[in-house]
Amino acid sequence: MEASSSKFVDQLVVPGDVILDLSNLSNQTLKLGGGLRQDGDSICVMKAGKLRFMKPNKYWVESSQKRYVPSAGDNVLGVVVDTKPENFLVDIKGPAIAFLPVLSFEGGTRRNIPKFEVGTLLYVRVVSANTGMNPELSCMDANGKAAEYGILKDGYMFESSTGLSRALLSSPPHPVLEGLGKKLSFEIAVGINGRFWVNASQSSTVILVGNAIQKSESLSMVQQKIYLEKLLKSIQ
Amino acid sequence: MEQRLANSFTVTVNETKFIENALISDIRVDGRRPFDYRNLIIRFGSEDGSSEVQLGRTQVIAFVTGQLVQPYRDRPNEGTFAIYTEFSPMADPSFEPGRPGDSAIELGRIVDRGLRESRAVDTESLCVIAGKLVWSIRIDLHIIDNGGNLVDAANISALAALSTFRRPECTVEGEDGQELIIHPPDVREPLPLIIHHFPVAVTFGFIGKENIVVIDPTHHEEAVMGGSLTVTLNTNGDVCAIQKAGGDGVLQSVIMQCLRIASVKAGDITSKIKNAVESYNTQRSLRKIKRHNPSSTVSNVAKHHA
Amino acid sequence: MEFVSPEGLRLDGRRPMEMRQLRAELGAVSRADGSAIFEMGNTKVIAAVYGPREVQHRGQQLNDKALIRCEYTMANFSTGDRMRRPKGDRRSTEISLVIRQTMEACIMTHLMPHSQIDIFVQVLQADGGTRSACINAATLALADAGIPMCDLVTSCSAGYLNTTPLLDLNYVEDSAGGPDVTVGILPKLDKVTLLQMDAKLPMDIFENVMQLATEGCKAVANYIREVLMENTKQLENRRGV
Amino acid sequence: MRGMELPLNHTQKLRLQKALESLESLSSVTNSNASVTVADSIPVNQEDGVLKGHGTTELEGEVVATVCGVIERVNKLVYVRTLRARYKPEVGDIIVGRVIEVAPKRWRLEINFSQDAVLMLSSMNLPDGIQRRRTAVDELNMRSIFEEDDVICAEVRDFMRDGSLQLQARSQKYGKLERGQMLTISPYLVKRRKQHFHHLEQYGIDLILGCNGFIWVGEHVEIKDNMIEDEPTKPDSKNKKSQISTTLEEQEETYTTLETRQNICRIANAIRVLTTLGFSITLDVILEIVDLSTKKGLDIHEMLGAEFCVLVAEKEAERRSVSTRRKR
Repeated sequence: MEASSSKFVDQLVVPGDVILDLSNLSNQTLKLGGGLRQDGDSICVMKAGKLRFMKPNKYWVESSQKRYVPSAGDNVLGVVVDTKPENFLVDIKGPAIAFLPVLSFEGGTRRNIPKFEVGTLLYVRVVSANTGMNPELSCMDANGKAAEYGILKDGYMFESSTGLSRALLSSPPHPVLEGLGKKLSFEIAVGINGRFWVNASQSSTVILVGNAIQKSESLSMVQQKIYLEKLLKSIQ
Repeated sequence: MEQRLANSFTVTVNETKFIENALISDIRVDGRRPFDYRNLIIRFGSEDGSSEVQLGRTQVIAFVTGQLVQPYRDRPNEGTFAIYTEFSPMADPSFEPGRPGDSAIELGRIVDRGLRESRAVDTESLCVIAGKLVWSIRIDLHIIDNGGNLVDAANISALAALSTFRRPECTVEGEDGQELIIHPPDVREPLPLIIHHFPVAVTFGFIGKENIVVIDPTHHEEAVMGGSLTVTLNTNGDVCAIQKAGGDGVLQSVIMQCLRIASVKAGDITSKIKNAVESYNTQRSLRKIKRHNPSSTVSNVAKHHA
Repeated sequence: MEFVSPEGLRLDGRRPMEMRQLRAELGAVSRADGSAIFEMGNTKVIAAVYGPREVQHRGQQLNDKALIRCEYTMANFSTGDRMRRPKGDRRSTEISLVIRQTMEACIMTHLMPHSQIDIFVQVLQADGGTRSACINAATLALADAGIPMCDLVTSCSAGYLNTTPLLDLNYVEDSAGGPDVTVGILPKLDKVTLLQMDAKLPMDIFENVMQLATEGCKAVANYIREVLMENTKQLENRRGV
Repeated sequence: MRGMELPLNHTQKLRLQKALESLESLSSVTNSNASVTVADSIPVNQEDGVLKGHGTTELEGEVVATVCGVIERVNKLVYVRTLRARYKPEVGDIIVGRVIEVAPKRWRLEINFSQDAVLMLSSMNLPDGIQRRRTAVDELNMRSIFEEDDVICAEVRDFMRDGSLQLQARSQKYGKLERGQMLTISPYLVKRRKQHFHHLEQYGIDLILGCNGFIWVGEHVEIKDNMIEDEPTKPDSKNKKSQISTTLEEQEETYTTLETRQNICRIANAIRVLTTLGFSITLDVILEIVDLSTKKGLDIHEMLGAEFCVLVAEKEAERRSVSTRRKR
């Protein structure tokens, strides 16, 4: 039997659903992602969302939340809430405040520690996220380069959900974002933790883009298209 | 410490700067102009005297109840009137359970001052037996969701609930005039309160170094603003209460400008409340007629009183 | 009741636009970093300021500015009927909040991060205008404590009785149920930071009453400035070289 | 008058008034124009380019005072020197403080500043006087050096990044103060000088005028330059021995004679009188007042009375007028 046999794939699942019965499976290893749990011979769902499957054997539940569960490798938008001698304390909407070591910057030494006031917005990478520990962040990519990480100046940070953030980052690109991008010039940074930052030369553009994206979350694909057309007309 | 940091809400530097800069070009983050009010929705509960107000993302529930009590000794023929506020911790992570915080008390005082000290509700008509029994009206304001500008929402909610509240009719009988009969609502139609005028609160925020004025600030704007001004006024052009509790200073001319803008907004809001109340009342009387249809005699009474 | 006689005199013999006698004294509490007694007629208020000092509850510490706290109390003997008041009732909580926010507007809190400033005000005698007197006393106490402020805050109230705007209401006038406007200004900037009003008043009359109260504030400001100046000179003269 | 709760009789009142008036006339010329209160504008020549120092801010193009005090100008710098205020530390100040907390690797001290000052274990000399890394054992023994409520003397080292204050005590003259009393006065009465430690030989007393307004008056302690520092080869055994053996001697040593105690009180009271009058505290003035009290044959407790207070005021007026005449 093939691993993708679960009839729930790409369907909505709720906690308690049994998606696979291991006893029916031939000897095969499964990789379970977030929201799934093995209970004896069955694989159970722990949170509501869409069940996703990736060949050959990965299963996970994708859901949209306001809060973010940190996981290593994610790119997030964080807000500095305090400065300690060793770490910046950064809010990433997770269950615990994340630590950004003061030396985790490209070429960071004791001598050139950046000065961040409270409320500074940062684009950072989650380096480690273990239970029972505060997640650790970094402003460098894996090669120790600054890449795109660091301070985001000006612009405005909008709150969204993790689902919307994922949609914005997905390919093919989010239709609203793509449509707006063709008409207007603006910068956008999306954190997978349900935050996105927009900057443009005009405040009105920022507001328009931000609100359009926020609004698009509750619309279906067709509605999004209609909404986008209307919006683009109103700009002209 | 960390606990507090996690619960409190930090406004980013970007947001602070952006809100200020956008205001210079006359636009706000939610797309409003500085003097646009957010969308106001007034709903009523199934019972008389309860209302639910939604102002943008702010939600407030008001519930009015009446009770017969002994009057205060210095005011023997006036009913009493009290406002209680409840800031549910569910509305905002910064609201703590237990004792009401400073902002809860301030909100209660502003609404109280606007409604009570301007004598919006006729308390003398609430007297049943002078010196012995009066109606005590209590308004409970529950903040359900904090999206900014709680004062205005609470005030509107209180007004809406007061205008739909009805108390059972009481008559005094007996030889000595001391015997009290409370008529059940299905015998005699309960009486609404006498409301002289509608004191509507309108709040302004002052943002940035130049103290740019915005009406009806959102939660984000509240976190950024240097001061606020709440003006309570009615459609007759009377100022009923003002609260500007410290914060950034503004010129007197700005205050007067705010008053004039507020009086226009108060007119809009009053008519919105009145329309909502009216449609509630029509629905209510329709419901009454339906309910009492089987027995024709009672329905006559109800019609007579309605 | 007649609050203004046909001759244009008020119950206590003042003219409508006349303020009561002001008296201020610095350094009333020896242990405090700054303190003052402020009197407006028979209203008497004492204020003491402690700080900037180490924050008492670590959790409240602010990283970018000083924490300001304020406690307003009314002595049991301050009013005619002597009674025990419950501590922290709604009125005094609100006044504490108002005083705190008003003083916060002028204290340069960003210069003293991680610290705390406590302002205690107590009404010793209440004869109307206690809120104003408290703010004036707090300003003096803060200045005495050498806490940097961008401006003084001074306050005064005004009312409207018998179709006459009256400055600086006393208790009898205050409890007549007429409108009562309390204004607090930053005199140098000529800006209003505190404005409270209750009861009903048409808008154009309100403007006049507010104007009157503002004038009162300015008079208070002049007096407070004189007191501070004299005190500063005296301290410097005595100190010597 | 501030802090004057003395029962003065009529003549005393007049005498005091006269003395204070003469003081005023002596200094009024220079400082009457320089005094400012909160929100007073400070006249400056904008073209020269002004540096705005403490106690000033800019408002609508004007330089404005934010505190009450006296305008001081140093070249382009304009600042307001506050009078009554909490202590404003400067690097190198000598201060007296009280330990309020023993924390990991550090002591927290109350020094009349807007925050508690920090004295790191690493920035003070260990009792054995050796320069070495601080070990965990040292950390555990911190209470044997200073505990809560000890009065100590130290020097301001620098400000840390978050604005808190670091102290150091890297010399034998700093450290715990014992057998004496600490007075708290307003810091503006203590002037920064070269010398803040004074040994009053005739009284056998140490006087430390802390810049933060904490003043120590105590029995004189001979500063023993630790011998071990010179012979770092055999430190431990000797040190331990000496510690044990000193306990008995120490008991004898710690006995303060009645005379010394009286001297401590007399000097402390002299300082008290001066502070009630708001006169600045210097060694000369203190000694003069002490002399005055002994000359008049006053008991220590009488020094706080009304009569002596008036005398001190008169004496000070006389002294200042003499010194100004001399200058002219």
